[in-house]
Amino acid sequence: MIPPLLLAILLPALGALLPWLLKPMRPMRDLFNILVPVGLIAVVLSILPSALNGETLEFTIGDLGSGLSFALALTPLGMIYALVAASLWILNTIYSYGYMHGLYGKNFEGQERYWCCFAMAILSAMGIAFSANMLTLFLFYEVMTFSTWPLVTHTRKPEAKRSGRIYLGILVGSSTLFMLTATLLTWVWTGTLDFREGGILSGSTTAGQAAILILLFFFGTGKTAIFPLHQWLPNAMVAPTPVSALLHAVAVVKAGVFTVLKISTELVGTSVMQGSWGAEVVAWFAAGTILLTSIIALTRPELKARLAYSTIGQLNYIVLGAAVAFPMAIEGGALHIAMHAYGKITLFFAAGAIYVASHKTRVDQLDGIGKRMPWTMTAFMIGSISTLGLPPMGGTWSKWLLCVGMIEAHQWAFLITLLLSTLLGLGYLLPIPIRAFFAKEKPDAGVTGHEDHGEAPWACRIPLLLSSAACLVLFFWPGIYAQLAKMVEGSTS
Amino acid sequence: MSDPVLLINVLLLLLAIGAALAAMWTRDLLGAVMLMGIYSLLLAIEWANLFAMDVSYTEAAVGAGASTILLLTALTRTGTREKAGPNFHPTALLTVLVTGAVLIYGTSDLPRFGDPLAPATVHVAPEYITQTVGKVGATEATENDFGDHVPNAVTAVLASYRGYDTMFETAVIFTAGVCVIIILRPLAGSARRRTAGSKEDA
Amino acid sequence: MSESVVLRTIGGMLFPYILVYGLYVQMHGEIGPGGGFQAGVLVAAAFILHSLLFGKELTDRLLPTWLVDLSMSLGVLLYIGVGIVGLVKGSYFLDYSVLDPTHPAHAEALGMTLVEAGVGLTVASVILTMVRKVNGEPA
Amino acid sequence: MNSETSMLPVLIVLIPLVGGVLAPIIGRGIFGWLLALVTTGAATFVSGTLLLYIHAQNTLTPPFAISYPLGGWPAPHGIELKIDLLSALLATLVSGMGFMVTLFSRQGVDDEIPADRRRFFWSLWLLAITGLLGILITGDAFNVYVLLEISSLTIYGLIAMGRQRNRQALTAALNYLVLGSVGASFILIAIGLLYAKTGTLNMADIHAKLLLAPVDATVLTARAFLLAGVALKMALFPLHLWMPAAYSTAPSAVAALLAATATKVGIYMGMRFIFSVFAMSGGAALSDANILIIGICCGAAIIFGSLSAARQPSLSLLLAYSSVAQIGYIVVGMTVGHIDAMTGSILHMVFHALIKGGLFLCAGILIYRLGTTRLEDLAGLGQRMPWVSGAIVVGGLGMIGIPGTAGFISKFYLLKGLILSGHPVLAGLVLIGSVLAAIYTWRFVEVAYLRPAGDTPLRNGLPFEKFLPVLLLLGASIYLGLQPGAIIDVAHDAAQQLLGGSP
Amino acid sequence: MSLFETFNSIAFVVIMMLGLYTLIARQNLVKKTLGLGLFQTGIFLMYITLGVRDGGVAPILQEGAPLTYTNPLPHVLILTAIVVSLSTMAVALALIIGVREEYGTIEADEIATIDRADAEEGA
Repeated sequence: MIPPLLLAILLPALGALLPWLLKPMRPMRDLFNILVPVGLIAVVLSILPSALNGETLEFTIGDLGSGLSFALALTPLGMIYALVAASLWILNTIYSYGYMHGLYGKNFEGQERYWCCFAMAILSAMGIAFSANMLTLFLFYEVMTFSTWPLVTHTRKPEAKRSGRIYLGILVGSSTLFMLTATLLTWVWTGTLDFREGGILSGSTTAGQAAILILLFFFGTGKTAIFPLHQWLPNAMVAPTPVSALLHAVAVVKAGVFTVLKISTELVGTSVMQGSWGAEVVAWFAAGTILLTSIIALTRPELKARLAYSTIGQLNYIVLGAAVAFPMAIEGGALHIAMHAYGKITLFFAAGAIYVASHKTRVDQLDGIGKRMPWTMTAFMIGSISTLGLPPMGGTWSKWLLCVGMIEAHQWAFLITLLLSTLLGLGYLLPIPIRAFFAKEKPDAGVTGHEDHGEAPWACRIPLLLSSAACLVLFFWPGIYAQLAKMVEGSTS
Repeated sequence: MSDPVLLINVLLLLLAIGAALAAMWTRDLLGAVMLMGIYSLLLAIEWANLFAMDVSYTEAAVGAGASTILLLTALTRTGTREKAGPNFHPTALLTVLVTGAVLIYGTSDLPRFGDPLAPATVHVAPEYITQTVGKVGATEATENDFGDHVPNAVTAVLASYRGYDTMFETAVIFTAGVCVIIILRPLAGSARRRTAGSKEDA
Repeated sequence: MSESVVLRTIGGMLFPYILVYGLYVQMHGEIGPGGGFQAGVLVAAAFILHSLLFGKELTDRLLPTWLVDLSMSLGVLLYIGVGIVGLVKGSYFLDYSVLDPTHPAHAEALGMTLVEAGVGLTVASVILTMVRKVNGEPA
Repeated sequence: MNSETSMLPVLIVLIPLVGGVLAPIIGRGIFGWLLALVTTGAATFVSGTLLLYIHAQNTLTPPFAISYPLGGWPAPHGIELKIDLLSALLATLVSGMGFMVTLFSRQGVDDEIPADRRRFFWSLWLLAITGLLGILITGDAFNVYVLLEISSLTIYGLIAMGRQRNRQALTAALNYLVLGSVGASFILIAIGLLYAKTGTLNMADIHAKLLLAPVDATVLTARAFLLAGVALKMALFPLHLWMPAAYSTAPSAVAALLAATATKVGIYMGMRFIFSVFAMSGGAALSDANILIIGICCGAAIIFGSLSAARQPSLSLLLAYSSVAQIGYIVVGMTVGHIDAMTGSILHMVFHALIKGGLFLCAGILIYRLGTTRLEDLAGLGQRMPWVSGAIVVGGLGMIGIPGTAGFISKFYLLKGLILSGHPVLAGLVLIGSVLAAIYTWRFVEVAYLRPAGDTPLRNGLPFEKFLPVLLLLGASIYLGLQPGAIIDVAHDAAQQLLGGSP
Repeated sequence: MSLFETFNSIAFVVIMMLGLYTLIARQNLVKKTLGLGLFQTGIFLMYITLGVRDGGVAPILQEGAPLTYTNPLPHVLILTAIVVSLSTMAVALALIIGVREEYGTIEADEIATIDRADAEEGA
């Protein structure tokens, strides 16, 4: 009997191999492309009860001697991330069929690479979610970086190449120069790298050392796209939309914010975080990033770019929560991982669906498109409301908790930042669906050749309907996620 | 150390250095090779003067003999003139000066020439000369390892005490042979080629 | 191939003596200066002289290339072989004293003679080969 | 030591030596390859056995080292073989790599070496391995010099065989010969000076005598000359000039063998002499001034090597320059003389040998199938040779040192040691080096995966026994990246022995 | 007297440096080889000098007479070193001949220019 934690990593590994092994028999392969994610969800759900009971399953992959090891362990926070990743993987897979087949045909070029890297990304997401120590986390963090590069550069156009360079440059550079250094210093100063409730720094490092570590860790996690490391994310928009969805909702960016939450709660420890000037600096950077990107988003005509900048802002809500590190803020951040994921993936699915159906990419082209694509635009509406954190969508709760956390910490400036960014969000997101439904369609706006288009293919529509439904459901029954987030908070205080 | 030995020593070395200087100076490779041969002969005498008989033999056989023959043969295929060029080479001079200075500094603490108490003379060498090393785990000390069959201490050290070195020395020369075989292509009608070579060099 | 009759006659007379002297240096190694290496060079020199005077063809018939190549290896093998005897006799590698358990000291001398012979064989054949190859003769 | 294992030490060198001498006689046709395969395999087995034995003994009664008096003459009068953990580990590595590359290179040799030379080629091949192994296990300073010359001469010859493909091989070999001989002569001078001060050639004995005598001009000069000579041999910046040309023009099999073993042995000599011969009482082997100088050289090697690797026109040259940088890592770790740094640099020696060996084998496959390794001819290699280019990427990740590959483990220990011994700057250089490594690796990746496939015709298929060693080596680098416990253990003990100062 | 006694040290340094200088300064490959050889003979002189002992005679033992002998060990080492230098020179000459065949010259600088030209045309 394979331990479930290991299984959660082996299944995606299988999913990464099968595309190559089943190359000759595509029907079989497509079947497994669906079956493997389903299996993964089953596995993750099977661990869910023990997570809710606060049990910690553990499994050691490899022992490095002198107290170091590659090991897996189950924690509530990890459970949130794993659940999000697993549940959205299946949606994203279905969507990929609709999108890629819709655009590049049934037998699109480099599909083995596409599916393989996709699975690898999920594999590393699982690894990050269940990593028992900083070393393991770093391992899967890097695996994720390298395994998503081929997705970003999938089109192999010059601009894809350029974005690929920026992507690798920022992510590898920051992680190697800062995160690795911080990991080493932690090991040298504390003698361990294992995640522990309440952190491992308290007592064994001076305030100065702690501050340095916090700075190195937070700015070493380039995947949170905190300013000035945010450039890779808008650039990565050259990738096909399912990949953007994967990057911005499911795996990559969530890996970043998950990492900082993990570090703040179980490596540095909230008690140390709250007192440290390092955390203060990070928080201010995060707040700055939120405002900056919200403003940039307003000015961006391309839909995907706008979504990308909104993502950066949303991510830094979580970074802010992790940096402030008051119980409510942490809980809100943890919850926001899930809530933002469902909201944002809906938006990307919608954007992709619009592109497949009408080849429209700019916001100003979308006037009145709601009549042609009612399903898609409804979903878009739901997604944007949830992303903004307004009732009656799931995003409300996480946003609310974050605000409470700021109040708890008496960080009025940050509270105002959150509210202000919400207002800006109203400005750059909501108009799109509203104009789509109520504005009149411009005759010349459309892309020639796709004037009278209908809805996107079902393979595109079903996932985005499901995800938008999730946003709605999560408002009324935040259930499991809320419970897990609560446990995360409980473990901190 | 007796004066005549020292005097001869100095004279020989001066002559040798002169020969070497000339050999390095000239641009005529044939001449250079010849001068190196003379230099080797002088060294051979110097070795004999310093009581290194085997080295003297070898120097005569190799330095003056084998390597000269090799060089001359090689010159017939490479040409015997060296291209004219500047004799002064700053980087070379710098390197040489630095290295030389370090070496001189290093030799400043060497034991005196012929010092009977020098470590090299008192530590390992005596047992080589009396040939009373004795095998590993030998119960009683032998009065002579070779039963006086091997009066030449050099051969004793060469072939027995440090026989492992000599085995690899043989392997080295073997290696060199194989290298020469593997590198050099046989060329058709070498005689004709040789004359042609010397013609274009003249 | 030298044209001068005088040279060839004198050289022809000299040739065996050089060989014998080489052999002497080889054998005499234990007692006086000399040994395998010097002897090898002398022998090689003798054959080089021979080929200079009477032409390569004759020398090649005397010492075909395959033979020289073979003796190159054989010399080293002889050396190693003597060493291995010590190994198989349960002693250390290159321990000659086991060659003759009754008189270990004598055996030492015998072993040294043998390895010197190996050195001489290799050196002679290698130097001959070198000169031949550098001279551009086929392998 | 019990009687079964008693003859093993000398067998390590004896087997390949006999093979090398026999090769010209019996090595015609396929037999040369078989002979090389058998001998290297046997040598690997022997040294592996010794490694296990010594490790076991060392855990019982540290520090443990085998001493084997050749000819039955006790040291210091006779020459002794002295095998400790480091020697055994590297001997296993060298012979094992020799076996792998031999397994790889049958068609390669048929491809690149004219038929009438092959038996001599195999002879040189085995003699080179003999020399390298001999250096690793001997306990006698002068013996090191002789064996060094054997390995060097053979390597010159082997490199020169590249003239079939590229006449530059001859000049490369000649440059290496001149520089290498100067380096060896420097070592010879150093040994002479040491002999003058101590009257002995046995390393342990020299060390004992040096501890008694005061450190004077002669000893310092000896150390300077020794370091210079060794630096030439291990191609440490700025004395690396011979290396890239030699690696890129030599026959592919030879390049792989050199990259995997030769420089490592050079580094071993450095370690051995610094820590087992020159180490002052109290372990302080190098003065801060030395560390500063060597540290600067290593830093320059890392930065310069990686940067120029990113600018090379061909994969072979890229790999060669990356070796320059990697040697910087290893030497930096050894220099500071901290246990973790030493562990890291020993690990890096082993891992880099595996990874770089595998990569050069891939380059060999490219030469065998495409006839070139120039990057623009490799466009779209991802489609044309998915397996080979995949292997190259894996190797590249190993050189960057991303976690999960062996390269990460060694770098991790290296960094820890550098930080703990108070050299954060050097640690920073190592980190920057990894980023630069990512740059030059990605140059290949972009060429292979983002460019449309080129039209250079493939000359041959991909023979299994050519790809098998690549799989094994790079597979090992991944496996050791995830399960490094055992080898870390060995390397740590070896480092302890070395810093303890037992030759 | 003291000059006489330190003379050898100076002599071998001079010889080595003479060889080293030629090795670096001269472009002709054969000349470089000669320089290398000279450099090595300087080392030989150093070793032999180490073996010398006041009143010592050649280490060929004679019955009875209690003589002092010079140290045989350096002689042995130098015998080996001479062999090595001969081997090195032979290999070097072989390489030089090969270079001459391929490049038509044995001057290092000319060869370097030819190689650079090759690199430019991408051979």
